Amino acid sequence: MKKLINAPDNVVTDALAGLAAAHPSLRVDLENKVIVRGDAPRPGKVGLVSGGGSGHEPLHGGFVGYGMLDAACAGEVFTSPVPDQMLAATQAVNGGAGVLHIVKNYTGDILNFQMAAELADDEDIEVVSVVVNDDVAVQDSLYTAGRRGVGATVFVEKIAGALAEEGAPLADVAAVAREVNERSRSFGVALTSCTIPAVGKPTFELAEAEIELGIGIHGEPGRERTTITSAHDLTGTVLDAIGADMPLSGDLLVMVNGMGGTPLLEQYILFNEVQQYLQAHGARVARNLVGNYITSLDMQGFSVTVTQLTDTLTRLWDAPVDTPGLRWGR
Amino acid sequence: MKKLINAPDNVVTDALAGLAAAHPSLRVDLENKVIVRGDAPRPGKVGLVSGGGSGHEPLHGGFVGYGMLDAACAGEVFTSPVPDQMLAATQAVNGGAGVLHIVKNYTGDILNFQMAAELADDEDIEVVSVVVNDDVAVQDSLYTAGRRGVGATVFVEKIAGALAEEGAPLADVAAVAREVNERSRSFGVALTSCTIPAVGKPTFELAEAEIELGIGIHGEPGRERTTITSAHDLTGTVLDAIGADMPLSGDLLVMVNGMGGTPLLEQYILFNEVQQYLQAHGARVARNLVGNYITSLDMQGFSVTVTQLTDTLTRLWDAPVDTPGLRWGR
Amino acid sequence: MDADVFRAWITAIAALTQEQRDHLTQLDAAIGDADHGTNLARGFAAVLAALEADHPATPGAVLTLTGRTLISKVGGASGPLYGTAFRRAGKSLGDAADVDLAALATALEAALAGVQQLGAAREGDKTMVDVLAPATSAFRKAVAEGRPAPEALAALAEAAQAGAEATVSMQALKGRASYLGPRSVGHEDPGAASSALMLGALRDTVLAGP
Amino acid sequence: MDADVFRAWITAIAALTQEQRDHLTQLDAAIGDADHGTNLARGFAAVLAALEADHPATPGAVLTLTGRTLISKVGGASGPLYGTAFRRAGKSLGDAADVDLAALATALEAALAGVQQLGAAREGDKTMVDVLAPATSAFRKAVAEGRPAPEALAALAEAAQAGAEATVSMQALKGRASYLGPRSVGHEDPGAASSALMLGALRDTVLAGP
Ligand SMILES: Nc1ncnc2c1ncn2[C@@H]1O[C@H](COP(=O)(O)OP(=O)(O)O)[C@@H](O)[C@H]1O
Ligand SMILES: Nc1ncnc2c1ncn2[C@@H]1O[C@H](COP(=O)(O)OP(=O)(O)O)[C@@H](O)[C@H]1O
Ligand SMILES: [Mg+2]
Ligand SMILES: [Mg+2]
Ligand SMILES: [Mg+2]
Ligand SMILES: [Mg+2]
Repeated sequence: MKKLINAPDNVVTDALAGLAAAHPSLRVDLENKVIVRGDAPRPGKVGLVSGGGSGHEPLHGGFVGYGMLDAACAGEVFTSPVPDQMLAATQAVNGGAGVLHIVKNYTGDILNFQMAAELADDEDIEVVSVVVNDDVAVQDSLYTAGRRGVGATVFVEKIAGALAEEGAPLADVAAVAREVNERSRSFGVALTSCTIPAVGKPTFELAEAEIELGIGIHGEPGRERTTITSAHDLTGTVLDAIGADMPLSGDLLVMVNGMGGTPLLEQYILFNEVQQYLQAHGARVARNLVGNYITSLDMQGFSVTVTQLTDTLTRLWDAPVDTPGLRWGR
Repeated sequence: MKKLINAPDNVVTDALAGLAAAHPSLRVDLENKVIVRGDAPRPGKVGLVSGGGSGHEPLHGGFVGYGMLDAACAGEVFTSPVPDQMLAATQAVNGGAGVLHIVKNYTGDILNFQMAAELADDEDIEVVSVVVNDDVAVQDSLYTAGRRGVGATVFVEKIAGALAEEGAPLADVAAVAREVNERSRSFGVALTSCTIPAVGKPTFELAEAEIELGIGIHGEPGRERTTITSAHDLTGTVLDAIGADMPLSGDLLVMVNGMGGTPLLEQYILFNEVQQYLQAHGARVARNLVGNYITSLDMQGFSVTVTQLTDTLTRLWDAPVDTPGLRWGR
Repeated sequence: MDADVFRAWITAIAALTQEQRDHLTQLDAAIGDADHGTNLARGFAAVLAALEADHPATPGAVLTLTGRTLISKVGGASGPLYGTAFRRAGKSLGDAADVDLAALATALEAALAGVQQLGAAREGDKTMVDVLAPATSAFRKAVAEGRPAPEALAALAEAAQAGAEATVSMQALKGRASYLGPRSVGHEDPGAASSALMLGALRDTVLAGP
Repeated sequence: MDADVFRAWITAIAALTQEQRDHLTQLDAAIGDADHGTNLARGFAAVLAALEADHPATPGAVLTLTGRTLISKVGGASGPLYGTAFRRAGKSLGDAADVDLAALATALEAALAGVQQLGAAREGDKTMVDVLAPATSAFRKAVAEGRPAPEALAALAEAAQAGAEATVSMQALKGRASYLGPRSVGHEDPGAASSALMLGALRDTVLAGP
């Protein structure tokens, strides 16, 4: 394993120190591994807190700032943070209007955020949790852990953050977060495995020309292994899977996301195919993101996330945002 | 080779089609492989044109837009564009105030831009060329091709673009571009080789734990091969090399750039080390960029670029910019 | 069994999670995200430090501190689950200075209940529950039948081991492995494996005696 | 030598660059950026298309069109350099319908001058000049001595081959390879190799006759 690190056990704190140095407008608590907006808590504003395992940068810490998250907690690589961190973040952003927890649907994240919510409740901080579960690669079911939360998390954080910035109450912010999640679907593909620093070797092995369809952002295996095809065919497979679960029509917000090791050149090639597929299916890509937004360390691969827009969601998407990872309008 | 493409010969056009689809504010001429600002030519504004081989995305096409480039030409992967493309771009952005060509110092780029400038001259378009050559990994000399142009290109395009946006005349825009280049130095490190789609296998091989110091953005070998060390020591090596060529003092603009396959997590770890090194040497990182800005396809590695700021350069750096790859202030 | 016995047990677990760290992580790599060994090694190292810091005097206090520390240091799914298990066990032991087999059985049942309440996993879902449930009831049965400590603890550890092995053929319905559906069959569940390690360590520690 | 001969020469070069594409690219990978073979293959394919499109009638027109096409299709360093070489050669042949050895020697000298004017490389810098210069002067000398075509063209091709091989031991002072400094020694220069291919093809084409 060749990595640009000091020691596997220090990657998260070292990276957070770098984030703090690069973005003085953020407050980074290295002890609790919590990234907070410089001006938090904002009295009367609903606080948005998310977090999860590290290794998905810029998610979540890179989305803290005006119009998006108020705080993020960073766990160890691919391991959800602990309740203490989440409580510290919740306290730091509580402006009296309550706090929204945006939780990706993984057992670890669910359980730890649940405990954190109880701790916050003990301190009379009103907390509502919204669970993101947009990954169609996983069959949903009442009896399983259900679908994984992936790309839609970026959209939920941006759109709910915009509404909170407008001063909306906690119930409305939670409602729009749920709405975005319900209107979003994602599917990921891996060309190579990621390598977790503490493990030192790839999580899985793929043969030359072999790819994993439905890969998870932690390198969890997906639907099946198959042989790589053209960007055109691969995009078709991905969008067929998404379309089988949600009608692809009307105005869409679409993200082509790089997993961390895939060049932007290839991501634009993929986006071209996605745009043509959706156009051919009578939908319109009204808004888009192309780049590395929710990654899996050094994995080569991509994911596509599609959200059915409404006029309100489009307006909130267009609203100004100023974070290390997403910025426009100011 | 596993790549997310349709065919090696189509990567550049397919990616440009994707860029066009993702950014309707840009005009993309797929025939000439030229990306132009939607509102070009702007009467009375100096036009900024750059370009080079593809595979370095977001450079250059991703830096076309308000406050930065007016047009970029995309060559084949790692091959400079041809004079016809450069002429087409020059014509497209000529608003009567002349056109600046920003050229990275590679024989191919120099020769083709030189021919393009002659062709433009035939059409009475005033063209001034500025050559970027900031890579300290290469020994400079009158008798060689000289230093390579790398990371400083991003700074030159941003700062000269800001001055042009203010309506400054061609001579001043060229002067500030030269000033940024003269005040900038870069050094790159590769952990792995890139793989050129048309070639199908890595350009070079590095053993486990072996790295290339002074790598070029086309995978050109650099100063020497050595064994990977910690992010701390590696950053020391890189900044020692830069410091040996330019005093590291005062207010600095610093970029930690990912080569395309290196996770943001590691880039922030590197930036943390860079910041501490410079602070310890009595300099101040007044402005920074951390991310993939001038890449080498899927190469794992990084480069550091340092620019000595002046009040004017800082003001121009802070000025609003609105491009796919760099955006703030609007 | 006094506080020293339980401290020795936790110390043994800490040593085992360090030693088996890569093995547990590899099990997790096959059907999860390759961090179970790292998580537990990190967590129990923190637990040892905590036990050092404020020397809890009773078995209950030892387990409660262990649980609280795991909850605030491990993260992931196993952090809250094991943390709750140890905390519930500790609470059920109250502040008794010495614990007999029956009390221990009750504590293990409380731990199992805590895990199931939090994680909603049932036997057969391919989780740590597939070790904790059979091991606990085998232990309770042996204790009810008045078997001596060695036999009862052997029953506990053997049922745990069998439970862990049984997860190989199961399809995961809970946790990260459930994303795999049928592809989760054929692999031992990492949490089941770590639970079997812990209960095996309990037997060895108690039998080793002071 | 009429237009057909020169058309045949260019056609032979196009075939060779396709055939040697990977070899030339590998030479470039060692001391450059691994695209020389791709660049030339792409360029000469475009040249063939152009020659098809507007059938140039004279040797000069064939070479001039070849040069212009290379300049507008190849890019990189070799595009302008080879483009200029062929354009200068074409110009020097004027609109003669038939070309003799002396005129050809003059055309090659014009090509070399164009390359050096543009690229400022001197002999010994480890570039295509290290093939074009010795080959051109060997050819001129043979022609001046009144040697028959086969001998003069053999001298041209052999000097070219020797020149290419000589670049192995040189340290690059121009082009991408110069970034390597001493590390550029021990590798054949890709542009020198492609120049030797082109001049070898010239000999073979002319000797093959109509
Ligand atoms: N709902 C649940 N109930 C009981 N045990 C569970 C549940 N979900 C996961 N587990 C256990 O947790 C183990 C995984 O722990 P770990 O890898 O540390 O956490 P994560 O899955 O968050 O990475 C699984 O092997 C399983 O035994
Ligand atoms: N200044 C120069 N003068 C003459 N030939 C040169 C010069 N610079 C480069 N070359 C030739 O060009 C060749 C490289 O061509 P190519 O790989 O197609 O372009 P690039 O270096 O831009 O990728 C070198 O092998 C060398 O022979
Ligand atoms: Mg985990
Ligand atoms: Mg090239
Ligand atoms: Mg795990
Ligand atoms: Mg080359």
